Amino acid sequence: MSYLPYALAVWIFAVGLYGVVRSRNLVHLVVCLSVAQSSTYVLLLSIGYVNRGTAPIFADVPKGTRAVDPVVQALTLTDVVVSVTVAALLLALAIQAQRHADTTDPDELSEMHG
Amino acid sequence: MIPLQAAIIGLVAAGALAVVLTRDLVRLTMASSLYALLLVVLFLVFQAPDVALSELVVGAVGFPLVIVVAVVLERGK
Amino acid sequence: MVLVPLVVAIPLVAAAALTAMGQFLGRRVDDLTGIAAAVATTVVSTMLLLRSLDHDLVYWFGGWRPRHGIALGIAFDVEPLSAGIAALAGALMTASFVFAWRYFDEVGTLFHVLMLVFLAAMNGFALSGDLFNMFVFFELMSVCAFALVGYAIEQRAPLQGAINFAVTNTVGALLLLFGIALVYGRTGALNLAQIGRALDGRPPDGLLVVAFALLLTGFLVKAGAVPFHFWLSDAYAAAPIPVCVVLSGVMSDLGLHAVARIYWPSFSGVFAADAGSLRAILVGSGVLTALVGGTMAFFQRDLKRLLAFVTIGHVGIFLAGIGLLTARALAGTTLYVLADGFVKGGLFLAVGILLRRARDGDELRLRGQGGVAPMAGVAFLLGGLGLAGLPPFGTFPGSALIIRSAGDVGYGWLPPLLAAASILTAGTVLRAGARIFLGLGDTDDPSLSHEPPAAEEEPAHVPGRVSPPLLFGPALALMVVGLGLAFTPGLAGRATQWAQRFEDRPAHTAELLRGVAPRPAGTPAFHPGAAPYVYGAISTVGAVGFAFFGLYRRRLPALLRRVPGRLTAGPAAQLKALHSGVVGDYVAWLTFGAAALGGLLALTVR
Amino acid sequence: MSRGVRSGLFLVSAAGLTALLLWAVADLPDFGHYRGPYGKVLNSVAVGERHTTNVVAAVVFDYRGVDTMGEEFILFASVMGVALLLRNPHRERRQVPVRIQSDAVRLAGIGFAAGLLVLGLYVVAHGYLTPGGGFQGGVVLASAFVLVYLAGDYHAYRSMSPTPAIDVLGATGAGGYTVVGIVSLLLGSAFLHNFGPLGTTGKLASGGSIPFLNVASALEVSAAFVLLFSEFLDELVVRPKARSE
Repeated sequence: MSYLPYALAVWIFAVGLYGVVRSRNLVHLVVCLSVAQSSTYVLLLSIGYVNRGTAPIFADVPKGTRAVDPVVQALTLTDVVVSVTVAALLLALAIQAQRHADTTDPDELSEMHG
Repeated sequence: MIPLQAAIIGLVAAGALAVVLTRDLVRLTMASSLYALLLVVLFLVFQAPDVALSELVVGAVGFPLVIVVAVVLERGK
Repeated sequence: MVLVPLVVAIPLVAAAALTAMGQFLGRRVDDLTGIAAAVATTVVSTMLLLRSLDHDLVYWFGGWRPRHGIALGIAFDVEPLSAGIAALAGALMTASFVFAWRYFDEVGTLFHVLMLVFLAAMNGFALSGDLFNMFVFFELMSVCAFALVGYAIEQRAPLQGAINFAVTNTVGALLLLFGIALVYGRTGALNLAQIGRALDGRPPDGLLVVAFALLLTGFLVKAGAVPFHFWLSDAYAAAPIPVCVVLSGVMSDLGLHAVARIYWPSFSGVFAADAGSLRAILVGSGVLTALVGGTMAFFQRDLKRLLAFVTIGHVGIFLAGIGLLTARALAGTTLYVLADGFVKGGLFLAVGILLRRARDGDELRLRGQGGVAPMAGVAFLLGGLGLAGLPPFGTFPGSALIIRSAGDVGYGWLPPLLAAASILTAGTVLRAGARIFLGLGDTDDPSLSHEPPAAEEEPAHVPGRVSPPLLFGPALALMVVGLGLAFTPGLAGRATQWAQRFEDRPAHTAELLRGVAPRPAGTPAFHPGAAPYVYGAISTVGAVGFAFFGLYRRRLPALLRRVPGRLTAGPAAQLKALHSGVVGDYVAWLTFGAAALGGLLALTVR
Repeated sequence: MSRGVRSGLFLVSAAGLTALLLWAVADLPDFGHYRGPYGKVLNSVAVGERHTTNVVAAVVFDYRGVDTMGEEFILFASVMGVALLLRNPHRERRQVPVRIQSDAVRLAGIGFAAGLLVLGLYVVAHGYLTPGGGFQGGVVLASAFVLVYLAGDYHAYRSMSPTPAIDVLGATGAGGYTVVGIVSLLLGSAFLHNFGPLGTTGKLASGGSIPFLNVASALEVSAAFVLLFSEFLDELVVRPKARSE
């Protein structure tokens, strides 16, 4: 049972990547990519979790209370921002693909090859 | 591991699959915002309120953003 | 010491100031700010290089020095090899800004702002001593580069290039972060030296093997090693020339440098017993990358795509060099990277000159048209010879160190293969130069890949011609620096000394976590001996020969032409077909590469 | 590659990669039994050293403040990148119809926007005491602007968020973060070294220079999201659909 959260991270990663590879629409691809990225949030936060620990916020708790790891949370915060920015850039590209290449299917965007 | 954690883990796992398998853009936006909400709950259960709040605001903002783009693209067809 | 944060802070503040005030100031302020900030950053990086000759400059941001060996904050770890690469980034950025004078008026300050942030990201990535901080700068590089590649958004090629670049590199970053999380879960540390100390004393297990494979995958995606390289040729072929200079000249190499940056302080202890198999894997994929890149370059007629594959070919050479896992080879690779970065930058600028003067970037259509810009022809010739490693210029000291190091570890078969790879890349560049500037060769060659669309590189509204010094100066300056770098006295020996310091894990850990200065080391003298000269001569002569083969292949006697032609046609067509331009394929290959790398490591590491 | 071949290659590789990942995570400490030193040390020292009750905020803005500077610029660069990619060189504009909403909708929208504004400011201000901070609050602030668009009309939204002014705000935020770091340098300490009085733990005016960084990132984040929205809404409202090539 103690393995379950880690397995969840691997599952999300695999599922998201499957979506990216099979996608026929850039918007769908971007959403799948952010799903895959959410696997790292889950992994980081499960690593830092401590049984019966509180959040690392010591506003109203007695000193010395057991708390979960604050570092993984800081890392995850950065990761969330990264995910949003990449999604925004890719959506901008998707809009331009529709406008200038008349398609949002990534399989049809191959101008250069070989 | 407590039952609450196991339950939300199961829901997130199912949510991820549902998002990836959804092809219709309008449903995709719904599925992905539902998935974001599930993640928010998971993060709260994992004692990460800062991250949960982040995911919440991003989900609330990302949702309309995706809709806007999806509408633009659909209209272009 | 106070200089260390400036390599990141100067370009960032300049970018922010340009965004805030650029719209209220006169024209040309963006160009001038860009050049000034890039020059200042280059000067600072060079000063850091000179100040770190004897010991690392360890800079703890926020003043958070480690307590009881536990790093609380983030450190930049400046040593000469990394500072040298940072200086290369600054110098290439300066050349790009000069070349791009009035080039991007259409987009206001956006181009300059993104380039400056990109420069800060490369510097931070090169110098950071913290695993997650490297990830942050990795992503910062990515975000800037995605947008810059897509600059000419109204054409299909930049769309494809930017999308493929963004998706594959994001998946790579994802694997990288997965690996970082695994390492953090094991060690509870993000500082590279502290990770190394925490891993000491226990044999590697599944977690470490997979984590290391994931970190490698992430960095090799950025570098463009086979089979993670597919995005690179699409992106570099579509990016504007000033962006290509930086991407090809330094960003790819930063990915490889990062492999050395994490291996030596963090993993060289725990994998010490497995160094042999790790070496075989890294050198093997390096050789594969070098040959694939060189072969694909040969089949291109679009000059930018040709140079993109040249970049991949040289990434392979560097991966093999770093993969030898010796101080000598690391020193050699870094020197090679520096000289090669200048030379490739100069070559891209030469193509840019052609795009501006002849308004075309296609080798066959440009046949004999080089008269509009003879100086670009000079750059092509020098660049081709530089890539070939003509002794004693440019890349020669670096390749000499790699060749000798290969012999030291019993990889005597490596130098001929690396020479073959540089014959392919340098010969192809010389072929293109001879066809364009001397009008040699056939007017058509059906085996080359499809015809690129007519160039729209130059914004139509740029009034008149740019003054020649601005146009030719950057290309020639880069060539001269790249080729002349080799004449720094005692460079090979000094670099070997720095690399030894880089690889001395116990001393490095003590220096980082406890502030113990390393013992001063003598500079080993390096005498290349005869072998490197022989290889240098072979690859130069071979490159010239290969260039003529490329030009006049179809006039060879039928016997010489038909049989090899038939034998190679099938595999060549298949190799070309793999570069399909479809992002789904690329991600599938990326997955394959990650699994293969992890599987190979799992099978060979005990 | 055909899609079939691609799927085959991917499925085989992904099966291998998944197996490797499952093998790797099995060697992690059992869930809930993490003992890593970094977070533990910070949990025990951060409140005393930084007078902030939210240790995550102390990590984000102080111990690992450089990461956050990078993060601010990731956001900054992506906004610039989106502006570059969605730029409109041919100045295609079409008349934007003035959308007439009922007064009740408008009133409700403006009421909500005001509420969001207050909420956003609160989340920003208390970030180093309770969950929240510059990023989360910044996004909430930006969404208050978007609500004006949803409830009112495009012109009102654009007049409230003129791009040049928002550009200046965003650049001030991102640049300001770096400038705080440089101020530390000028004071003779390390880049981003916390300066200023630490104040009383649990009070708003605590944490030394953390509040400055917090406000700087709130500025940058809210400006970034307003700009992102403007860029994408421009696509929706102002631009015609496909250009005739």
